[in-house]
Formats: sequence, structure tokens, C-alpha cells
Amino acid sequence: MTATSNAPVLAASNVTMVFGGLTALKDVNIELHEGQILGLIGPNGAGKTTFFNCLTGLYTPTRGSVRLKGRTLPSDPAQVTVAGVARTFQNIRLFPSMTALENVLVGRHSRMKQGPIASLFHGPSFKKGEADARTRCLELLDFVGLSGLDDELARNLPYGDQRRLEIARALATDPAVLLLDEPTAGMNPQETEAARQLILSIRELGIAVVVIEHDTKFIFSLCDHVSVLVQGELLVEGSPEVVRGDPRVIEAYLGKPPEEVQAEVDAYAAESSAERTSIIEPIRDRRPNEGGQQ
Amino acid sequence: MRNQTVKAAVLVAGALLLAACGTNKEETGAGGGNQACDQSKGTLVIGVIAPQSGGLSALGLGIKNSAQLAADQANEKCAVKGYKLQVQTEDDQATAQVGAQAATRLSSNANVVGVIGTLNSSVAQSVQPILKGKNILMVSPANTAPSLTRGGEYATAPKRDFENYFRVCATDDLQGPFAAKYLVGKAGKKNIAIITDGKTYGEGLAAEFKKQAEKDGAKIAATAKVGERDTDFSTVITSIKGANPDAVYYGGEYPQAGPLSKQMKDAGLNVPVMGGDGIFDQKFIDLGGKEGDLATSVGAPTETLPSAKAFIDAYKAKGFKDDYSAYGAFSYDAANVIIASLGKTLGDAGTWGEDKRADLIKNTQDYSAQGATGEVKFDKYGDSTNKLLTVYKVTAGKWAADETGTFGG
Amino acid sequence: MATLLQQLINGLVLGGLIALIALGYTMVYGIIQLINFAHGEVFMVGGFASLATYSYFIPESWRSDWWVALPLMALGGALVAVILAVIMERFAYRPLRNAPRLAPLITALGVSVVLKEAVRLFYPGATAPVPFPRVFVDEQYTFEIFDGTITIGSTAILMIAVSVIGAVVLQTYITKSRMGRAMRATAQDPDTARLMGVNPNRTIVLTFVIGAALAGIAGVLYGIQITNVDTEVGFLYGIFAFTAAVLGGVGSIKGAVIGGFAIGLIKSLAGQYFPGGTQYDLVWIFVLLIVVLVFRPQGLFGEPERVRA
Amino acid sequence: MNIPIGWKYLAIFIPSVLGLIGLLVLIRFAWKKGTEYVTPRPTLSRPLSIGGAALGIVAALMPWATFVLNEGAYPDKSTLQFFDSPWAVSGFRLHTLLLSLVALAVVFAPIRKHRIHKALGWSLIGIALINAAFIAGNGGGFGAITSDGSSFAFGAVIGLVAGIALVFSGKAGPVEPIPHLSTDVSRVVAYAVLVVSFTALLLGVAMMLNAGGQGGVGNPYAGPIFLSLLAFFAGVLGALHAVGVTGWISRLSDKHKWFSIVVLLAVALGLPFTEAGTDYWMTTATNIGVYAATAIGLNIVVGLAGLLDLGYVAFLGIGAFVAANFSGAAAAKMGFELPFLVAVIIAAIVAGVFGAVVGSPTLRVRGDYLAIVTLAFGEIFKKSAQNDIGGLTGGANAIPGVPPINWFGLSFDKPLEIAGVKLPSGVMYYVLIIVLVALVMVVFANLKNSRIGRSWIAIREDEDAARAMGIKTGKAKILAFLIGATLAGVAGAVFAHKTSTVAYDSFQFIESVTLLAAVILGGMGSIPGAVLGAALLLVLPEKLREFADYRLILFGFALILIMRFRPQGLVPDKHRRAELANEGAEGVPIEELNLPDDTPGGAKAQVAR
Repeated sequence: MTATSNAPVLAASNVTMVFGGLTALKDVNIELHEGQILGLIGPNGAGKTTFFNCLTGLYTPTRGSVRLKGRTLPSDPAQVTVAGVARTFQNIRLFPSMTALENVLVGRHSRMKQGPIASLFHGPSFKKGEADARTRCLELLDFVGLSGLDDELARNLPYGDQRRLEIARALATDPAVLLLDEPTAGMNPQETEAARQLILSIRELGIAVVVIEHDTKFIFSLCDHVSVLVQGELLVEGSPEVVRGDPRVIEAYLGKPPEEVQAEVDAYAAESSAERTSIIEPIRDRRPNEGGQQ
Repeated sequence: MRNQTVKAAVLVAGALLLAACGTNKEETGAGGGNQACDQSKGTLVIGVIAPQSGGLSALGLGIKNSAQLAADQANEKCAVKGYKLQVQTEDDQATAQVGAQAATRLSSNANVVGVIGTLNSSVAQSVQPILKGKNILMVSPANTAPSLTRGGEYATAPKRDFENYFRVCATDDLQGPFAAKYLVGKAGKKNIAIITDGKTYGEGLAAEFKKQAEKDGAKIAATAKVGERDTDFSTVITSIKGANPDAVYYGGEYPQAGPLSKQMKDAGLNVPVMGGDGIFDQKFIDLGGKEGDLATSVGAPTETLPSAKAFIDAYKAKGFKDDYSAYGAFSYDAANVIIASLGKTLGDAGTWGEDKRADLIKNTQDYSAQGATGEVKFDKYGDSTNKLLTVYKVTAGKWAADETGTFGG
Repeated sequence: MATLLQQLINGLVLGGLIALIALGYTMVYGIIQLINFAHGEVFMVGGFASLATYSYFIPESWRSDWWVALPLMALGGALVAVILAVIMERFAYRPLRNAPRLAPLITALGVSVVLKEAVRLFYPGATAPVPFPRVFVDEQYTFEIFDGTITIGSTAILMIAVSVIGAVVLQTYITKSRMGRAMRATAQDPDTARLMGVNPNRTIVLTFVIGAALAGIAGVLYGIQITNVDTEVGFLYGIFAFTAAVLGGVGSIKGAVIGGFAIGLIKSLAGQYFPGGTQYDLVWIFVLLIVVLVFRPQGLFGEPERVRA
Repeated sequence: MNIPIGWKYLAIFIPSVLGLIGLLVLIRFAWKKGTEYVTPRPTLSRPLSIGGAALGIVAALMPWATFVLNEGAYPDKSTLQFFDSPWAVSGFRLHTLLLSLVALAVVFAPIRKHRIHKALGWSLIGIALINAAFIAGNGGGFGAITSDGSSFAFGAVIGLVAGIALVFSGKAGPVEPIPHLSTDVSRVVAYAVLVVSFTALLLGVAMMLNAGGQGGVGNPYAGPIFLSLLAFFAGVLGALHAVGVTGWISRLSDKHKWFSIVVLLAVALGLPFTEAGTDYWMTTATNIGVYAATAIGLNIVVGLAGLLDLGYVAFLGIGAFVAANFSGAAAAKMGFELPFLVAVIIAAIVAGVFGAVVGSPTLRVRGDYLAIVTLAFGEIFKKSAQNDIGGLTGGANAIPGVPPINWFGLSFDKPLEIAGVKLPSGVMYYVLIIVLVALVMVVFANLKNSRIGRSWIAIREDEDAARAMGIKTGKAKILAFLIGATLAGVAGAVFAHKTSTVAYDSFQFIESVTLLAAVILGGMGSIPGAVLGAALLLVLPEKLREFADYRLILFGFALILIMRFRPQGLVPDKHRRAELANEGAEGVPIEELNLPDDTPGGAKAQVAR
């Protein structure tokens, strides 16, 4: 790797987003370096999702810019992915009727070259490209811990595996930055821990990771750097220890002493995961969530 | 275990063997109709290709029933020695492609002697070559496009492409001009608007009408087209109303013509609508055809000819559910052409076969008799020599014959 | 000038009819994002049902008084349309509410074919257009202006009046009544609406019912204006009405009405003044539709769609 | 005051509808109770099956109709009393006999019987109901199938009872798994099995096509004969499935894919040599081929990319009109004739360009609005063609007289003689269309299993997620339209020459619906599905002429019911088949379990684990 550690992979500078008269984001600055895990937390309506959408090309910031390796991000999600920012979705958005392997192969789309003509004739170079892609995707399935499940339909996978598959699919785009939108939502403690390990090993690959989470415990135990968004503004940022101890965070976001919050968070996680595993519906029944924040 | 399987197999085989050597006693029963005639040689089929569903089914059903009537009468009179005649009707849904499929179905049955149809000239175009390929006689009761018999250059260089094709009705190039002569000459309309429905029949008829009307000194004040499925004609009516026409000639069929006439009156354009045999149906009046509207139809008025009277009485006696409509009498004549020519071809002891088809066509060419629509006879192109046409007028809620004559050019 | 005015009147009359049908499309689409292809056929069935009411259910002595016969016919038409809509919603669409997007669309197509064919097969004489009595004051009012005359019929006036009144009543109902609020809530977010105590199923059925009743009434008005009904009209007016709904912005009552009048006016003006005349009026309508969709996908009065995260 | 007639009809109509519903509910109730009774009693299985089979044999030997119907004697001597012809059984009565004998034999054979008996039983029920309905319907009531005083005919009734008994014998006791036969057989055996089974398929198809002749006056009972044969074949297939043979053959053919394709092609080309090798069936088969090729194209748009196209037949029309104009027909705009292959390429390109144009609003327009845009395009095409736009379509006069394809002096519409075997006319078109359909299938399969095909499916499944994976969705969707339209254009060129008249009215909205129905019936995204769908939609109306008028309404019901109960179609593609393999414990496909939103959470949770 040639990039030096002080040149950020992803840099958002003075990102401001105004909807009508409402300012959703105000002068948000973030820097992300290679191999870094950045946690993004904040209460409901703080603008996390809006910011996330700015990073994925769904929104173009009203002011300010997002740069990937020094270049301004394009304003089209597909091109953002091609440029090197991959994402997962808060409410899993897999391709339910495709197999696990095919899902990952779709992620490989932008790194493959075969055009319509090659696809029509299935020539030797097509076959080679296809075989290479399969090998790579099988490796990725292996990497996220889904080996042997490649021929399973995505909709038939258990909830936790669907989350992993989504990460494998995102990794297949060879991203420089991986954005994870509430990766542990609905998981039980074991699954959460496995997710944490997985994210740590993604970092080992030299990929920078941004995690949005409600689960503060998860964030504080995982991230190198945590940013707190409150009412569209960056309130505090720094190492987990710094953020956790900052009185403004406790007041604005947590509203209670840290220990108490921690207990509540744990209870919530246990309760909600128990509840959710019992009423999991096949994913195609799930309506895409309109606003994102609830 | 194995032993049991063998046993089971033997059981099945034995039972089947028994079944195979059953007796050959034949069923007997009522079916078959009049036993006075010898029908030992089997059944010959007269095919009918006409719309049996959709907007034009009223006309198509009339064609079918009238052909059935002719066949039933022939069976009673032993018109074809040794054979029973049956009518097989195929629905062409008034589209060319379905018509072609129907023709193929009929043509692959060796017992089909001839085909009556079609109603639409556009369908006839796709049926003609298929039947010609098998040398099957085709007699149309209703095709009015001149090109079907005399080729694309019918006016200047007529050429017959289909020797197997005949028709018992008059073509557009007679009917259109005849209507023009009446409307311009007798009714004295000099400022005429033309509306067409964009289909083969209507467009052809209106084109022929226009030529003659202009020759006779009338002005074509406006032309407009309506869609096949349109029901609201207010736009079209307004667009021609500006030209203040004193009559409207409609090239098309009754499902649109009736409402058109009514809506014209509503819109303050109270002038007569005239059309061809496609609007000559009681339904035209039910749907809004107003007093004074006109239609031409081929042949003398059915009610005045004795042969036609016989047809109508027989039709009514049969108790068909549907009316015989505009083409019933023609269909009846067409069926009789086929039956009589077949009878002549087979004689007293002939046997039907592929080799008889050429003779059948030749005998049809030479056919001459008095039918329900007047004299039925063909010229060298297969067109009817009967050029008699009648103008009908809506009077007291019914079509009444107004003038009968021939078009002399 | 007279021609232009007359065409404008023609357009408004047609537009009124289209608007009435478009209301049903717009409401159903607004609430469950379903293009109910069958809605055009419901309109057609409404026309036939009201004709049946007249010919088979109203005693002959009542038929001559339009103030007796017409409301009864409208009732009959609307009733049958409503029953159909309820059956259709319950047995065809509701089971598919969570199915892939294509499934209910194809079902709607199937329903529309079934309705049309059922009428064609089982209504006496419906293989061709069936005459419809003009059960209303049958007057044509003619005015002399500038260079000619313009004519407007009593039934045409009724058509415009009913569509405008219908739209106003509907708009008031939806903004003011409790059920109307429930409807809007369900359209925005069915899950949240359910949490707030709204029964989404009942709300959706109600939407279908209102749409169908309007379509049924449109059927009667069509009958007395055109003086015949035909199984083909459902498809044609269905397309017009849906186009109107999309043009005006799906989900918007105001949009559907203005879209309806716009389509009516374009149809009659294009028929008169555009190249190709009435043969290509459909083309112009669709060109307009595509242009609107490309430059303003939410339609003229629709809310812009929120971007999904 | 007279009560208008409508009220009287209503007074009859409402009670009869309620009565009918009541009857159905009653039957359903009885069926359910019966099932509940026999399921825990495996000992009942044997007596029920023996009794059912015996009754079936009796039914086969009994007369089925009490008198000769008006349209002629019901086929297979079913009016003859038993003592007149004790063993004269043929046709559907022979099938009944065969099914019953097999059922009886199975009782004593050492194999798992439940599924076999169920299949045979349903087949018997089918045959009995079909024939009973026709005889009673044509004969004017139940007297025709029971007794009219002088003669009796209880065949159908007994057959029905026999079938029900067999089905219930299959229900008594636990559900047995289908045996899994090993595909580890030598190549020779595998090839032989494949050849035999595909040949059997060919003969079966030929038999079905010919069952009862072509209908019409000569064969008034073609419909019931065909349906009975269908029920018989269904029973046979069901029984074979129950012993694991069909699954085995299907796995064998998967294993020897190329050999299977070659044999299948050979078998398809063998159809003209069978009894179905008539002009008529060749024409019908060619029409099926044209529709199938077009439907496969549509399948790319609808099945893979998930975009509803309601004006698709326009591309077929564009292809046809282009080919007609370059065919040298008298009415053609171009005064010269191009070789067929060149014309095909031009037709494909022109159709493809139009496809891309029509698809272009997808860049901005949401999915369901696109349906309206495509519908609009279909209507615009029809209007333009009807008005002879640019003198290219012949307007109302159409373009008649398109000459048949002629290669090396071989005119495609003439009969052919190969090695002394006379082949019907139109056979060359049949061969051409088989080759074309095979090619189109290869195109479809190759695209589907490629980067592009995956991107289409991804768009269908979740467009936002697809975009987030770097797929340029707009481009991909336009490409789908372009390729689909191109395929339709090619099919249109063949259509033009085969039909010889190209008229605007062959390309109406209802044809687009037919194509869509073919895709949906067969299974969206499935390769053989579109062909099967097209075949069914064209063959069934030909065979069931009695219901010609009801064709479209049945069609509409089919669309509704398929979407409701079997959205994956008759031949689901691989992914959807995988779903089916995950059947619940009671053999209920997952699809059906999670339908109503008011289902208690239990069932869903169970399915989703």
C-alpha cells in the first residue's frame, strides 16, 4: 500500500444538507484512514442516515464535499460503489430469490468486464472471467463464515447469516471503504460478538469501515474512533474512551450516567433479539423502510 | 417378493388380452337425420370462416346459419348422392392471422369440399393462398374488395390470381359509385363529408364512393377517420360540422355507424348518414340510426324476390337464435353454389377425392341459377355477374327499399 | 372559433367522465401502489349494470320519469360495481399484498380480462354495442356565436356537473372525515397507521368501494351521453383515466380531476388541429404522459417521492 | 303492476349461487373429514385400494352413456350395454381399465404404494368427471350417465367412486417419501433411458395432438377425448413420479446435459414423422414456435429484469412488417427482395432499436408506470400500422402475398419427401422455427447465467440494492428491452413469411396479454417455461373448441389463480424450484404458507426457522 497514514481514504468536509427549510446536517467533518473503524452514533433524528446517504451517493450535499482518496464522490450510488465505497443496509436488502453465491457475484458486477456480446457467446475469456469471479466470491463466503452455504437461497438463510451475506456481497465490490448500517440490529449477544470479530478481520484486509449503530456498547468495544451526531451537528469525536467519558454526550445522547445506560442497553439488546428471532419473517415480506430512522 | 411382481404382471397382461379380443358389435342410434337419402359414402364438409365472436358476430352468425340451412335442405333433397353434408364453422375473430389458422385447419381435412367465407376482405387475403395451395373452392358471401378477384391493379389491368375464389356479392367499385349516384344525383346532396373506420372494407368503399361523387359534381367537404373502438364521436363530428355538409357517407360497419348517426343529430348536424352493406342491419337502427339514413346493399330487396321469400321463410322455420343479417341470403346462395356444383361433379356414382377438386371449381365457374339474391353466375374473374344493387332508407324504424338498379359506370 | 369552442366543450364533457374514473385509480394507487387495471372494466360493468337495472328491474311505468329511473340506475350501477370491487379486493388483491410488485399487477390484468369477457359472454347482446336509453332531459341547447353554432346537450352538462361535485365532495370527505384521515394515514405508512388504531384492511376496502361507486356512476353517465354501452369501452377509458391520474399526480384528488379534463381537452383538440387528427389523439396523450413522467415523475400535483435509504 | 323479469331471474340466481357455494363447502368438508378419518388408519389402505381398483375395472367395462347423443355416438362404444360387448374397451375406457389394473397390481407389488394410488386415483376421478360432464351436458342431464329406464350406464359414477377410493387409500397412513434412484449408472444405460423417455414424450405429444382428431363436425367429441387422455397421462406421470422415475430421468438429463439437448432436438424434429405430422399441426407448431420465441424475449424483460411490458407484441409486428417490406411482396414499400437471412437481421435491428427507445423512459419512470408506457407504445404501434404510416404497413389492406421462404430452390410452403417418407407442407417452417427456438433458448440461458443476467435479476429483486452494488440499472434495463425486442423481431420475420399476410390486427393488446400469460404460466425466468406456456395457450384452444368462446375468460382466471397459488409457474426456474424443494412437513410449498397477513406468527416462524 502506498497511501500514507495521514492521507485519509474518505474525507467529509463541511457537509451540510438542507431539505426545504430544514437543515439536517450542518458542517459535518469526518476523516477516515485506511484500516480504521469509525463508529457513528447519535440519538434518533440526529442525521445519521442522512449523512450515510451523503456518503453513498444517494444525496448530494447542499454544501461541502465528500472525497474518496482525494476525489469528490460521484452523485450516483452505482458510481460510488465503482469508486470504492460499499455498503450494507439497515434492514437487510439481499436479493431473496438468488443463491448466496449469486448474491455475492452480483456484488462482483462492477469488477467484471464481460459485455453483452461476450455474455451471449460464453467464449473462453468469458468462462475464465466467470470462473475467477466464482473463486473470489467463494473465498469471500468463506471469509464471512458461510462456507458450504453458497447454493442456498438468500431468503432461506437464518437472520444472522443474511447479515453476513450482505457483508460478503459488499466486500465483493473490492471497496476501500465499507459502510455498515446497524450491522447488529436484531442480533443476540453471540451473533453480535461474531459480527464484531468479522468487522475486525475486515479491518485486517486494509479496508476502512464506518459503522452506524444504536448499540453503544458494540461501538465502544469495536471502533478506533467514534463520532457523535446530535441534531445534525458533530458533537464530539475521538477515541471511544474520550467519547464515552464526555459529559456532553452523556447529557445530549444518553441523558443518564454511563453505567445506567449500559445496563439499559444490554437489557434492550437481550430483549429485542429474543423478540426478533421469534418473529422473523422471510425477507421478501419486509417492506423497505421509508425514512430509515425509527 | 419377486414372485408377487410377476403375478401382478401376468394379471395385467391377461386382462388386456381379454380386452383386446372384444366383440365388434356396432352402436346404432337415432342420429343421422333423414334416412331416405343414400348417405353410405360418408360425410363431406362445407367449411365456413366468419367471425363468430366480437363486434361483427351478428353478421358472422347469419352467414353460418344460412349455410347450415342450405346444407340441411340439400341433405333432405339428396342433392349430393351418397354423401351427407355437414357445415363446419371456424371463427376467424375478424383477424387475418386467426383466419389463416382456420383455413389451414379446414384445408388439412380431405373431406372439406369448399369454404364459405370470409366476411372481411382483409381476412380473405390471408385465406385465399392457403386454400389455393390445396385447390379448395372458396365462395365468399361478403368480400367486397375488388382486388380479391382482379388483383391489385383491378381498375386498369385486372388479373385473376385465385382460380378457386368466387364471390356472390358485388364489389366496392360497384357499390360505392352506386351510392354516389343516388346521393348526388337523386338525393341532390352536393356537399358531402366522408368518415371512415380505417378498415379494409370501409376504406375501400369510401374511396370508390369518393371517386364517383366527385365525378358527378359533388364536393367532398371534409374527410375524417374514427377508431375501431371509438364510441364518442363528438370530436370528429365537430371537425366536419364546420364544413356544413348536407350528407355524410360512412365507410364502415354498423357498431360505429349507428351511434355516429345519433351523436351527429345531438351535435346539431342533422343530415343523413349513408353507408354500404356493412351498416345494413337492424342493429344500426337500434344503436341510433335515424330516419332518413341510407344504406346500399347488393341484390334486389330480399323481401321482393320469390326465391328470397322462400329463404326467409325457411330460415325463420328453422328457429335460429340469430337473425340472418345482411349476408345471410348471400351465404345461402354461396352454399347452394357449392352444393350444386358438387352434385354435378360427383354425378350419381362419383366418389369424392382430391382429383375432383379441379372439376368442382370448373363446375362452379359454369354455375348459373336463381338464388335468394337474384341470379347467381360468375364472370371470368370469379365475380358475380349480378350487379343489382338496392338503396335502403330508414323509414319508421325499419330499413325500407328505396331504389333498385345496376351501376352502369 | 365556433369549432374551437365546440371542441373545448367536447373536451370538457369527455374530461368529466375521465376524471370520475380517474378518481378511483388515483385513490387505489395512492393507498396500495397498485395500478388497478380492472378499474376501467368496473366502469364498463357499471354501465351494463345500470342498463340492466333499467331494462330488467325497473317497472315499465317508472321508466319514463327520469328522476325516478336515473337515480335507481345509478344505484344499480354503483351497487354492482361496489360488490365487484369488494370481491376483487378480498380474493384477488389482498392475498398478494406482500407479494412481489409484479404479482398484483398481473392479477389486475387477469381481473380486467375476466370482467370484460364475463359481460361479453353473459349479458344478452353484448357481443356488439348495446343501445342505452337516454333517461334524462333530452335537450340540446344551441347557441349562435361569431361564425357558427355550438351545441351542448343536457346530459353533457350533467356529466360535467357530477364530476366536479363528486370531486369536491370526495376531497372534503378525505380531508375532513375520520375515515378520510385514516385513508391518508394508511397511504403514508400502513404500519404506523395500524399502530395508531387504523384498520388498514377496512380502509383499503373503503377506498376500493368509493372508487368503484364513482366508476359505476360514471357508467350511467356514459350510457345516457353516448346512448350505447360496449364491452370495449372499459379498456379505452381505463387507459385514459389512468393516464389522467398519473398526469395529475397519483394520490391527488385535485390532480385526477385536472388530469381528466386535460386529457379530454387534448383528445378533442388534437383530433381537430393536430396532424393525423383523431387517429393519433392517443399518441398525443401518451406523448404528454411520457414527457410529464420524465420531467416531473410525481405528476403535476403529486408529492415528490421521498428517496429511500 | 308487473314485476320486471330481472327480479325473477335474481330470485333464481341468488339461491343457486348460494346453493353451489354450499355444495362446494359440503364437498370440501366431507373430503376433509374423510381425510381425517383415514389418515391415522393405515390398515384401511389395502382394502380401499383393492376395492377402488376393482370398481375401476367394473367402470371400464360398464357403459358410460345411456343413449346415442344428438351429435353422434359417444366414442369408444360407451353406449353399448355390457352384455353386448363384454370386453370391447378402447380409448378412455381402456385407460380406465389400465389405470385400475395397475392400481390392483401395485397392491401386490413390494413398493411404496401411497403416492402411486393417489396419482392413479386422481387420474380416474379426472377421466370420470370429464366424460360425465360432457355426456350429461350434451345428453341433457344426469339420465345420460345413470339410467333412462331401459338402459343403464353407471360407468362414470363408478369410475368416480373408484378414483375417490384409491385417493383415500393413498391417504391412509403416513406420507411415504419418494424413492431416490441413483444416477450412478453406466453411460450406455443412461443414454438408452434418455432416448427412450424422450421418444415416449414425443409419442405422447403426438398422441395428444391427435386425440379425437381435429375436432369439428367429424369429431364432435375431440374435446373430452383430449382431456381424458390428458388425465390419463397425468396419472401415468404421477405414478412414475411416485416411484421416483421422473426425478431420476430429470437428474440423468441434468448429468448428461448435452446428450439430452441433442436428443430433445432430434425428438422435436421427429414430430413431422409421427401421426401429428399433418399440415395443420405443422402450422400450429410453427405458430407456437413464433410465440415461444417471442415469449422468451419477453421473459428477459418480465421474468429476469422484472419490468412489465404490456405492448410487447408490437416488436413482433415491427419484425414482421420489416421482413414483409423486404420480401418482394407486391404491396411492399421496398421494390426489391432481400435474402431471408438479411431481412431477419434488419428486422432484428429495427425491433431492437425500438425496444431501446421504448425502454428508455425506465431511466426516469418508476416500474409500474412503465407498464402504462409500454401499453401506450403498443397502442401507438397499432394505430400507426393501421394508418399505413410511411406506406410501410399497408394500412387496412395489410401487406398480403409475402412469398414463402425459398432456400436453394426449396420453397418452404411445399410438402417434402425425404427417403420415401412424405412430409406435410409447412414442415420446413417447422424445422426453421425449432432451430430458431433452440437458438433463442441458448441466448436466454447464456445471458441469464452471466454478469448481465445476474444484474437483471438483482434489479428485479431489489433495485436500490442493485444500484448500491455498482449496477448501472438504467443501462441494464434498456439492454433487457433491446435484447428482448430483438428476439421478437426475429420471430416476427418468420411470422411474416409463414402467415403470408402481415396485418396490423395480428398485433393487438390481447396478443401482448397472451404472450405475458405464456411467460407467467410457464414460470417467470424459466427457459422451458415460456415454450410450454406458449404451447399450452395455443394448443388448448385448438383442442377444446367447445370452449372457444370462453378462451379469454379462462385465460383471465388462469392469470389470477396462478398469481395466487403458483406464482412460480408450471416449470419454475432453478431458484424457485429450490424454494419448492424446501417444502413444509405437509408438503405445502413455502409460497402458500406466508400468504395472508393475518396468519398466526407460528406458521411463518416455523418456515423461516
